[in-house]
Amino acid sequence: MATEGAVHMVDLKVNGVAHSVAVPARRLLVHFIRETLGLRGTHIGCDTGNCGACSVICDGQLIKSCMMLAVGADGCEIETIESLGEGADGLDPIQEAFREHHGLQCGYCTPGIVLNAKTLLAENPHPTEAEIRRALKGNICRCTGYVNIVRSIEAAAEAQGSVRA
Amino acid sequence: MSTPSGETTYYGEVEQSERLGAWSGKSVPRKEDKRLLKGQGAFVDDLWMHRQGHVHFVRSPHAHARIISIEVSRAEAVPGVYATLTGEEVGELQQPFFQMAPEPAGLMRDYCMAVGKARYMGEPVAAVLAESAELARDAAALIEVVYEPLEVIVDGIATIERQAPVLHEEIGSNVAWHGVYDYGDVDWALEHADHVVRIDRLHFHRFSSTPLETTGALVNWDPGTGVVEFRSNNQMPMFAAMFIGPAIGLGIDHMQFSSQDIGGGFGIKITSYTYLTALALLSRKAGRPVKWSESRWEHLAASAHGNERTFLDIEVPVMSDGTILGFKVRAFDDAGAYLRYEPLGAVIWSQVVPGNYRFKHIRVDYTETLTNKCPVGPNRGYSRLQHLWLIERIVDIVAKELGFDRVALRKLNYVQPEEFPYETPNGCVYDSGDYPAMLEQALELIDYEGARARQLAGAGSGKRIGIGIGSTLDSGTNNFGQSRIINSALPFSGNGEAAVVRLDLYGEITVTIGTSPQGQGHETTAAQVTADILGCSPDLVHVVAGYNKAANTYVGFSGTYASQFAVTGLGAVMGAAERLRGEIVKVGACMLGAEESDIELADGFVRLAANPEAAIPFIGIAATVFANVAELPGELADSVTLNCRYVYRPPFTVPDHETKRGKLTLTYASQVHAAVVELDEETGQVTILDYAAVDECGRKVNPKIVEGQVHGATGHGIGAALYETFEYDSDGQLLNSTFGDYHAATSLDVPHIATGEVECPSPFTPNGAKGMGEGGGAPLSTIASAIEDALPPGAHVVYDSHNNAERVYELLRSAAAAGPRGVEVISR
Amino acid sequence: MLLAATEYVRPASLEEALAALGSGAGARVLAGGQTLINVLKHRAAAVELLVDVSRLQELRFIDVRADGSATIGAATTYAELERSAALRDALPIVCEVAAGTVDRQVRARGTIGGNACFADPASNYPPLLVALDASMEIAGPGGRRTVAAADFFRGLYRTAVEPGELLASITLPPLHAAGVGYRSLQLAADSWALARAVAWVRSAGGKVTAARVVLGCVAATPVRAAATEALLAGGPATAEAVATAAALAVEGLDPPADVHASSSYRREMAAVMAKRALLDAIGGAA
Amino acid sequence: MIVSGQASVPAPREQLWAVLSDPAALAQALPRVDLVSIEDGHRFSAVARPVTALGETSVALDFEIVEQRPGEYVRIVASGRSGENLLALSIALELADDGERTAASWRAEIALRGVLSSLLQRGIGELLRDQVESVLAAGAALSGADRGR
Repeated sequence: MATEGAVHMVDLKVNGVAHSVAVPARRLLVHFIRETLGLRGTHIGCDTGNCGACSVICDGQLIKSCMMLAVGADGCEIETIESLGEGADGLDPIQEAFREHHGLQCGYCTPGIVLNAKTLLAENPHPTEAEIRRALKGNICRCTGYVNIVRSIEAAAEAQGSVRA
Repeated sequence: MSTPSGETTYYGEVEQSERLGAWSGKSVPRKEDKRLLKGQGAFVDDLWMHRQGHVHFVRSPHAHARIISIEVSRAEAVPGVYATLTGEEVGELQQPFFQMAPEPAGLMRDYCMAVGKARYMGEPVAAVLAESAELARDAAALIEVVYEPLEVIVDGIATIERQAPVLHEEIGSNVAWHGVYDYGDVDWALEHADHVVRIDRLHFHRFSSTPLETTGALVNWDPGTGVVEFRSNNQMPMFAAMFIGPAIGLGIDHMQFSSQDIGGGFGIKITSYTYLTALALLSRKAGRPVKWSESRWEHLAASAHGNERTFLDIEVPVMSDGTILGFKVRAFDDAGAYLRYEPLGAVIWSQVVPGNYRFKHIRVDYTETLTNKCPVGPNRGYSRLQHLWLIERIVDIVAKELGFDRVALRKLNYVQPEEFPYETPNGCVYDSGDYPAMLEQALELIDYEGARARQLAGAGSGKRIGIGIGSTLDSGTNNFGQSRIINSALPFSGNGEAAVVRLDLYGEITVTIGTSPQGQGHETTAAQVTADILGCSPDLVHVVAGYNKAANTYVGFSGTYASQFAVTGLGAVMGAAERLRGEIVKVGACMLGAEESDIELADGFVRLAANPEAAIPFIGIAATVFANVAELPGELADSVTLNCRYVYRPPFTVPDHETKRGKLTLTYASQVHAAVVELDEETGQVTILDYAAVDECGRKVNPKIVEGQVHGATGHGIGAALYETFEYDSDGQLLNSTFGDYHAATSLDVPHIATGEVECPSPFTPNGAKGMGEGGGAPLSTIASAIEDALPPGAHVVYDSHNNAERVYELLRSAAAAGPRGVEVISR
Repeated sequence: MLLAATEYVRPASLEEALAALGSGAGARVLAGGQTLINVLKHRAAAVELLVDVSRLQELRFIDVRADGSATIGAATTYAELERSAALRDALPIVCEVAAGTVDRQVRARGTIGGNACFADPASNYPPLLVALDASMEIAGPGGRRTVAAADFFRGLYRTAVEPGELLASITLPPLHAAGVGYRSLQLAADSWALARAVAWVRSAGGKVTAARVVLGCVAATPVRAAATEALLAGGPATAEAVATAAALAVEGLDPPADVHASSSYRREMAAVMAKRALLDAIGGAA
Repeated sequence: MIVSGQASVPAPREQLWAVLSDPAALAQALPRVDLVSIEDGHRFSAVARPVTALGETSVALDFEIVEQRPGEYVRIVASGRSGENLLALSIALELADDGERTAASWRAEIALRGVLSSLLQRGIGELLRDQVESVLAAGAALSGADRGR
């Protein structure tokens, strides 16, 4: 019962950095990211895949890293919140919009929500409020009532648009 | 009739700082945000210590059972398991936690794990410490616990009947507290009223604001120094210390508490001291740091729930012009299995006895009871939202039964703007407000007239439109003396908070506070007021993140809870900043060879008001005092430290135990909400079409942060009103122990919230601000009000604070059934 | 939450996958994992060997034929279904149901085959597959066999897929002129379904020529509302007729109760959903 | 939770009853039983491993036949443990002749305690029904075997 089971070599890229690590089959991707790689921006808020605090981008798609085994991510490209913004201090435009519009309070759900917004705007550069709310459904926030999160994403979309124009 | 108290009706206005303005009142972006947005926040699960072990708790699957035996040998034999801890050991190692209840409930023997008996499903009965969290859980499955199941009681009222199983033999019954709050003369009012409206039963349900970060801690009992370090997300560390210290024989000086970022608290993280105690014992036993992160099911089943309260036999005297004289009610508050912050809830509600109304005659026969359910703890709007929900239900039901317009009835009975400061029947003083103006705004924001038109137009469409109104009071800055009302022997009164503002060697301005924020932006607002007072930009002010006892900046009440930071926290920061300013001016005047009255502080310089060219940067002042002090005259050097501590203390006196009267809170922020909902006649599903929240919290330090608090509290209330509830079956099993069945409101469930504001500065606070953030109660009454408005004639009153589709469906059907409606009117 | 120890293999082909599944009683298919991983986290069931088929191209395809029929690989994700233009033309309802499943993170990983194979009464696809008369192709050591969706769902969390087998693909017949309605009463938007009904209706000249009505959430498996179908067939395609027929759909049903809905409420709501689904279907029928 | 059902079992009543009231035989009839220890004529322990699409759920069970009327009635109580969850079951089976077959009607009270009581609240009744039906089927097979002797 207390055995870890055989370990598997996992080769994957996280935020552009290649890793080749041996992990037990039972290890969830979120624990691999947080504990094995020490990237603490990906959070855990529930144990049923409802809250989305552990959301990361896997091969371009937003997923919940608590609903995937680390071994299952072998060969994948993962992006976590640590990949956004230049260096240790820089904020990317989406992060700027959240700061500007008070789109976060305790900040626990924030990394997942920012990555959600990033993938949403990549797929749909000019989402309506309804589209933003549908996209956010898998990310629970207990602080903001979502109002300023929606506002921040709308602002980020506008900013993006003006850059394009 | 109410006898006016002999005391002065209020504290008298306090002197308010004239320096605030350049930065206070502006929505400056938050200092906290960069690190949080980049995933650089330091939450408790991000912490790590050398040699740490991971903890897994074995929990009782039974709601009520005697523990016959616990066999840990198989678990301890697993390689990588460091130690185990059982309730039996805890019974030896821990003194029962201090109880705030008077006897007999005060005799309760509460421990950090079940000792002898488990009293709610999920109560910890044993713990395993192992090299990995996975291994700890694996080993926990090898622990054999033999239980003898006992009869379970989950009904908060039936539990006090003679035949009910007693949870705590030492108490002898399941009554946690009982008392009668009797103000004015309700019997006289009921006799002389033109109408008496009687409501059989109203029920306020169990729920929790469920912070997204669960409880956790990294605890290390240092064998060398005997100091126990608690790095946790507890949100009221000094309160926790008062419980932990005596329980395990530690002086406050041997407990070090700290936290940086906390992923939401809402009160639920106040009572985590029981877990911190267990972790300390485990750390001492294993001689290692121990780390614990609660799983979501553990959090839902066994952290803390909000208070569930049932109101019986409500009688409301009403005059023919609509004046409501007050009410009479029997309240039963279900505290769950243990009293971990209770029975404070049995008095906290009385901060807002008449709600926003001029009710003069009120009698509340209040009983707090014990059941085989998760212990309750403070939850956003703690103990007041239940009572305020009752009051708003009363106003709506009176309007409907006696045919008054709900808006007009509220305006008639609201405390009027010119009546502030307003003394309530129990001697509390509402500092300021303008409820009619707030109601006007709220109705405008939902287009009240348009909604009424839609309501008529919608008839026969299968969709019924309803308009709801709810008002709430967010009483802030507690007078802990109110605890004497439930137990005259308690040694608590007043309130306060500490802050240190320092000018450091290279001119840095550093602020430390005794608070433990969970998203409220304290670093930002503290920097704003400090910048105003010291004449510099908030960017130059470094506010130390989180709580750290070692910073020596705390008082017994330190923490972040109960809507008080804007008053107590910022009051302390302002006081400390003023002291520092005084020292800077003194030193600057000396160095510039001028009078202190000639000095001004601006842009980080000390300069002559008359000649801004003659200026010394803060670094010049600091460097002189710290490293070049011989330059200063001795008496000046002896009188400055540039390290200024200040404790803000609100002007409270001790309330009276006998009459249950006194000033229980300093400020009264308020909210008026309005909503338009649509009911599906065939399914009972409720859809919110429009929602508005109008907030009044005195002078705002950072309007955006205030608006964020309004949004968040509203989101919690909407979630609780329609989706979030804790339900137990008769076996005491929690049926919502995952986020699958406890449906935390999502972005699709919380509608856009239109906000409005009215500003009525508090005359009682140094910055005119009021504590705020707990308007979470308003949506519960607003949505109940809207549902009732949408129901067909003859329907049963909306009797519960939680209305899921099935309950609304039953209410819709009750109209046709023409059965009892839960209400009657006696008119003379 | 933390999983119990388990083993994992990611086969390179369907053949290898079947070999792995045949290797022992404790082997289970892992596709998107959006249900299975939760089960493992709560240690509600144990799996000795997880056979990860999520990347098998043989199980990941959407093949829409000229006649409007389609075959969908079992490991096709909701996101892929949602985005398939060809499928949207031929069988729009399949895309719409995918688009309304839980949330985008789950849709990125969760698969239609996994949804069918877990056979949870609240799952989105089972009643739809029965209503559309889908055929389920099961691959096993002995080759492939096809089972009608109506016979596929055997009980709570039980399907026709035997140990050692896996669901390979799902084939949906052409809609032709049929209209389909899909209605769910949910705890909250895109959340737990409390009652669900799917209606497939073919009509001509204001008359219903054929109808299939299937209920979800009211029993261990999708329930075919035979009485409703019989009453509708050949009758007028009117709201009145639908209301009368829908009421029959729940006769004799004793749905499970939970904290969100009592048995009787579920039952009544199933009838309401049936009525609404039928009206949608008739409205949508060409 | 109370669950009940009827089944027409292809076995003579006496023989089916013999299986249901004999720990050794009953244990054999349980789905995927691992390990059995017979205490006495009334009590036995087993680890059942019912399999669903979710995987294999291992439940350690202690059974006791608490009540019986030869040929027609038997009541069995069981308490089980699966991981951190507990199970309490009491089932009464009533048998009546149905030509060559036996009409079995049963009524069970089942309580699940622990986190699964929430997760399985919609399913536990159905899961029990499945198990009872497979026990009756296996029981029929066994009594068929008896007949063969």
